Order: sequence, then C-alpha cells, then structure tokens
Amino acid sequence: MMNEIMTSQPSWLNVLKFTGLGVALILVVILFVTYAILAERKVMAFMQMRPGPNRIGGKLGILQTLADVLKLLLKENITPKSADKLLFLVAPVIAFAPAFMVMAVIPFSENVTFANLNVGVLYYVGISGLSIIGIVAAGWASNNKYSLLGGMRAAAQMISYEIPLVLSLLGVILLTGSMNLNDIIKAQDNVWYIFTQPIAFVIFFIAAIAELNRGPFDLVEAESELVGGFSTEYTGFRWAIFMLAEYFYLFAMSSLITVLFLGGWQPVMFLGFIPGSVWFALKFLFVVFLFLWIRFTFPRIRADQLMELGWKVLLPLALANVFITAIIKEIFFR
Amino acid sequence: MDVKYLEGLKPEEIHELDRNLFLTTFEQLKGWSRSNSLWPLSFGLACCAIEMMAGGSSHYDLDRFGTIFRATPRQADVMIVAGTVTKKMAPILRRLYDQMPEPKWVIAMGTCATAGGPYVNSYAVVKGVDQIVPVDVYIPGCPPSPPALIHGINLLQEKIRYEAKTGKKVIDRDGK
Amino acid sequence: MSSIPASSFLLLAIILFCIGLYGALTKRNTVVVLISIELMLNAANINLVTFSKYGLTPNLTGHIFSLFVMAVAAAEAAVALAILIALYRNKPTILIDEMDDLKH
Amino acid sequence: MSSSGIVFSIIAICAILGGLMMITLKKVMHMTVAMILTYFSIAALYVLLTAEFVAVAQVLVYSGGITILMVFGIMLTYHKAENRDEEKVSSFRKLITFLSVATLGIVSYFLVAPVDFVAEEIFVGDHTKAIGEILYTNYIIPFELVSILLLVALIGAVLLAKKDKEEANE
Repeated sequence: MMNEIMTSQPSWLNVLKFTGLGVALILVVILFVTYAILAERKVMAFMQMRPGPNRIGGKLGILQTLADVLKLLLKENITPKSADKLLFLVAPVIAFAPAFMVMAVIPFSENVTFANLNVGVLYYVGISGLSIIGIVAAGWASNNKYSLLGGMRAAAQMISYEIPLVLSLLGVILLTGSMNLNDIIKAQDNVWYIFTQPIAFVIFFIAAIAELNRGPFDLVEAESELVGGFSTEYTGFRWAIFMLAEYFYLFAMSSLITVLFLGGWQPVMFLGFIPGSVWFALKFLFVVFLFLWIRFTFPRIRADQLMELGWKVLLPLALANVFITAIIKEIFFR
Repeated sequence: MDVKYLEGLKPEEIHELDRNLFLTTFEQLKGWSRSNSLWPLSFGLACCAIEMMAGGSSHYDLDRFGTIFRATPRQADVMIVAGTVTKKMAPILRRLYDQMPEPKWVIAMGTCATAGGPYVNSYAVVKGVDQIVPVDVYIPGCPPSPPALIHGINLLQEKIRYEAKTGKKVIDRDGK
Repeated sequence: MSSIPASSFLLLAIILFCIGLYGALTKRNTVVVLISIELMLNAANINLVTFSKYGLTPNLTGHIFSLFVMAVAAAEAAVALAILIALYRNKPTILIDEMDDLKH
Repeated sequence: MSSSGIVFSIIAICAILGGLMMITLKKVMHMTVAMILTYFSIAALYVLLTAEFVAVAQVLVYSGGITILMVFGIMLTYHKAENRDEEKVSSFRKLITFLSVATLGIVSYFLVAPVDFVAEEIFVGDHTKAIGEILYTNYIIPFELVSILLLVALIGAVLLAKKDKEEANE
C-alpha cells in the first residue's frame, strides 16, 4: 500500500480512501478499548468473587464504559497555573499518536495489512518508543513532584525493558530470516514460535507487560506512592487520551504477540475452514485475557526489583537465547 | 443552559425554554452518565475509612455502581469525607476539594463529618465538614456500615438525576 | 520517485546543518549544544543516504555509513552527558562557557 | 508535482520548522521536543529515499534513545532562568555567527544546486537483508570496531556518572 501511494498521482480519491481506512481501524480499536476496560473490571470482579459493574446495561454492565467516557468528556479541563501550558497540551497527543501508528504494520488476516514493511518488527519497537517522550513531557509539564517522578520512572522502565524485548525478538527473526511480519506468520505454518522459542516468548511477555505499564509493573502510576504518576494533574478528556493510548498499546502488543508467537491468522490443525481473521481474534483475545489475569494475580514490585529483573535476569537470558538459537539454526537447519 | 440573550421573555418562559425537549434529554443524558460513574477520591481520615474500604471490597462491592476510587483529586468526582476532620486537616481538605474538577460532590460520612460527632466539644475538631465544603449527602452512624454508605451513594445518584431532569436544586444554597 | 531532484535533499541537509551550526555556536546550555551537534550529524547522514540512491555509483554503502554515524553519535551523546553530570557534581553549572576551570 | 513531491515538501517543512523552533524557543525541554520533530522528519525522509532500515534505526536511536538521554541530562542538572542565560550571549556575537553561517549555507547552495543525478533503483527486494550481508562481509571490521566503541562508551559513561565512594558516603 505504501508503494502504491508513493507512485500514484495525488488525487482526492486517494486521500479519501486512506482516511476512510484509518478511521475504520480507529473505530474498531475504540470499540475494543471500550470493552477491554469493561472486561478488565468484570474479569477482576470475577477473580475477586464479586459481581462487578452491573447497574447499567443489564447484568454485564454493557454501558458502563460509555457512561465513564461521557462523564470524562463533560468534565472540567483544568490546566494547573504553574504548569507549562504548551507542553501540557501537546503531551497527550505525543503519547497517543505512536500508539495508533504502530498498528499500521500488523497483519490482521491474510489480506488485511495496512503496510507490509520489510522492517515491520523494528518499526513497531521504534515507534512505540516515541510515546515515552509524551509521558516524560507530561510529567515534566505538570510541574508536580509526583508527575515528574512518574515520568522519570516511566522513561527508565520503558527504556530498560525495550532491550530484552528486542533481544528476545532476535530468536524469532533468526529462525524466520526476515523482519517482515507477514513472513514471520508464514514461517509458522507448521509449528508456532511459542513452541520453538519458549524462552523468547516468556521474556517477551514479561517485557511487554513492563512496556505497557500494567500490573505488576505499574510503578509508573503506583497509586499508593505516586498518587497518579505522570497523569496526576490531568483531568477529564486529556487524561482519557492517556488511557486511550494505554489501551491502544494493549491492543497493538497483544496483536504483535499473536503474530510473533501464536501464528497470527494461521489456523490450528484440521480447522482450516474457519477464516483466518476469526483465528486471529481468538488468539488475540486469549493474549488480552492473559494480560488481565497477570495483572490481578501478582502484587506490584519495587522499583529496584524491577530494574534488577530487567537487567540481571531478562537481558542475560535473552542474550543466551539468541546465542543458542543461532547455534541450533547453524547445526540443524542449515 | 444560558438563553438570557433572548430579549423580552418572562422568567417563566425562559425557564420553559431551558427545559425544552432536546436540552432536557441532553441534561438527562449528562445526569445518567455522571450518576453512573461517580469516582470518589480515596480520602480516609478515621475509623469511617475502614468501613469505606469494606464497602469497596468484595462483599459489598462499590464497583457495581461504577464507583472506583481514584488517588488523585484531578480525576475524582465525589469526595467521601470519612471521619473526623480536625482543624489542622481542614485546609488540606479544602485544597483537595478545590483541586477537583467541576462538577463535584461531597458525601459527609459518619457523625464526625456531619456535625463533629463525639468530639464535638474538642477544641481541635471541625464541627461538621459542611463548614468547609458544601455537602450533598449526610450519612449518619458512628461509623456507618457499608450498606449505609451504599445508600448514601445511591441517594447522591438520585439527586444528580433529579437535578438533571427537573433543573431544580435539591438543596437551594442561594436561598431562591 | 525520481521526480525529486537530488539537489533538494542536499539543500535540506545544508539548511539543517546551518541551523545546527548556529545553535552550537550561540547557545550556552551544554545540552542544547549537544542537541545541535546531533542535528549536524543528522544533516551529514541525509547526504550519505541521498548519495546511496542518487549519484554516479549508487549502492548500499551510504546506508551502512549512516548506521555507523548513528552508533558513534549515540556513544558520543552517552559519554558527553556522563561528563556533564560528573562536572555538574563538582561545579553546579550547565553553561558551557563557565566550565573553564583549566584556564584559571 | 507527484505525491512524493508533496510528501517531500511536507517533510522538509517539518524538519526545518523543528530546527528553527530549537533555535528560538526558550526552555530546554521545549527545544528537545522540537528536535524530536526534526529527527522524526529525517526518518520520514529516509523512507522517501527507500532506506527503511536506516529510517527505523533513526527513530530508534535518535527519537527514542538520544532524546530520552538528553531529557535525563536536563532533569539531572539544574536549569534556572534559561532566559537570562541566553541573553548573556551578546547580540553582536549572534549576528556575526548568523552571517558566517548564512555565508556557508549560500556558498554550499551554489555548490549543490547544479547536482542533477538521477535516482536509480539500487536494489530490488529486501533492503534489510542486503544491508546485513554487506555489513557482515565487506564491513565486518568497522562493524566490530563500532561494537567495541559502544562497549567502551557504555563502561565509560557508567564510570563517569557514578559517584565516588567517599562522596556517596557523605
């Protein structure tokens, strides 16, 4: 698609087409976000043996998120007097834009890929690193000690966990011989990479949780120590944009794990008659559920423990994994 | 809704215009969304806070009403003053209230927050939190049990919806 | 793609290089000077990548060299900031022309 | 003008805008954020030059890595009254610098303007793979040297930024 748009003559039809596609995707993801938040509350309630939101929209509380979003939209937007006004307004946008940009490379089914890039995996990692700047800028612009601490923690945490994340990917890339996400799916025709690269999967999953700032690594907005982290001073819809970015990343990261380790849209044996998009959705929802499950099961860990886990456990393991994978590939799959 | 720029209308007519079909429905929608997602500021001062925590946990489950506790006043809608407000704490409470974005509400939980409670004769205790911030719902009890807190939250929800539907105030502070 | 002449890329590189040079010469804040130097390196990189596509013998060497430049730039930034922090600990200033202890 | 021409103009404007903002803004944090715009525009420029790998490396190293490093540098040091400090640089010095830089720019413009090479499709297919192959055959020694350089820089930066033992005890 990228090459098409580059070589074609500029026309309003093209603009319309690509804007339409983007809007369609954003609507799908917003629908997901709405119900992911509800699912989070419902699954948490289920695991804690309580009913969860059940007052509006029937027993399942289907309209709960809608009410929350509407309320946040109608709330007053406060800009603190001593805040850096410009950066305070721009920061949510910087944090949100990359969250949507990363979805361009993810192949949702055989035919639905927005950009078939040769460097798809690296593109994801690089662009997702950009939103750290939005978070740090938000923390700095708020002119609040909790915000600043939260922003610095976010930067330190996300930078340190990006390294094991990328290194664990190297095993997959070595086996495939390509960084194109479509090629990676095709290489999992017979065996998914979760079976051939189990260590990489575990490292990637842990690093992904840290990248998403979700529990047990949600030190960035640890309520008991940092009030609200970088978003302490954000009200109403500006705060909602940060939340939106977080759940967009949940969507993107779950899709990426599905593609890299669970075979993307490849069906399970004998069940090839079910379309690929359905398979993708099923695996994707399973990964999302895994994220929720881990969040409600583990207690939050300390900041120094977090850094130790990242640098002293995950990084050497990921390096060892790369090394072993390279040897095995050289000996057996030459 | 501000329609005062329409000249030459009687106050009753202006009031009627305020409550016309479209605007009323919209107001009701606002009331619906606000009443169903009341996020309290987690602000416990004394023993009432323990009951508030019990209300939030599994057995009573405040999450059923869309009520989740927020740590920062910037994202909260309602402040549950749970416990004795000392004169030393009063300015901090007022500051937290001022930091909350509009629209905001206050629930005074327990007799201490309502009127000073057992410490009413103490030199150090504020005799009712309504001397510092405008209170919408008073919950009696020392401390009130979680069902009483839930009842209080339900009353507040009802109040928000009633005010959105009729355009009247339940408590008329301006004395009109 | 061939509709963009090579000279427009080179012109952009010149403009960015000049901005970086001006910043490096007039700013007093060490961090800003560092950022300006990075901008100059970037401008050089644009040239390298441009000539790997345009030119008499276009090939991938330009890409490789720009990658090396990036690695060197990253190393430089890390060491420079470490030096800045070490200096700041001894003399609380970040202004580059006040770091003249060796002169006096 | 084809679509790539329009895209190039937008990218160029963004890059120059970011650079100018870096020069004119007062607060260091704002300058850093303005720089991200420029770095990112340059990455987009690389995509336009069909150098995806370099573009992604640019985003990773500059927009992600170096900028965050700068932000840490800003936050770990004390930044008071940036405005006053900037004013200390005399406007005469600024003028002289501007004139000489402008002269440099104009001279190089006349050098560059007559360049009219034609773009060639240097490589069809997977750029990344080709880069990897060249990097591990022709350029293996520079590559290893760069990795040693990075390692030395890492250790050096840690040693420099680390507090001395006596200092930490105080």
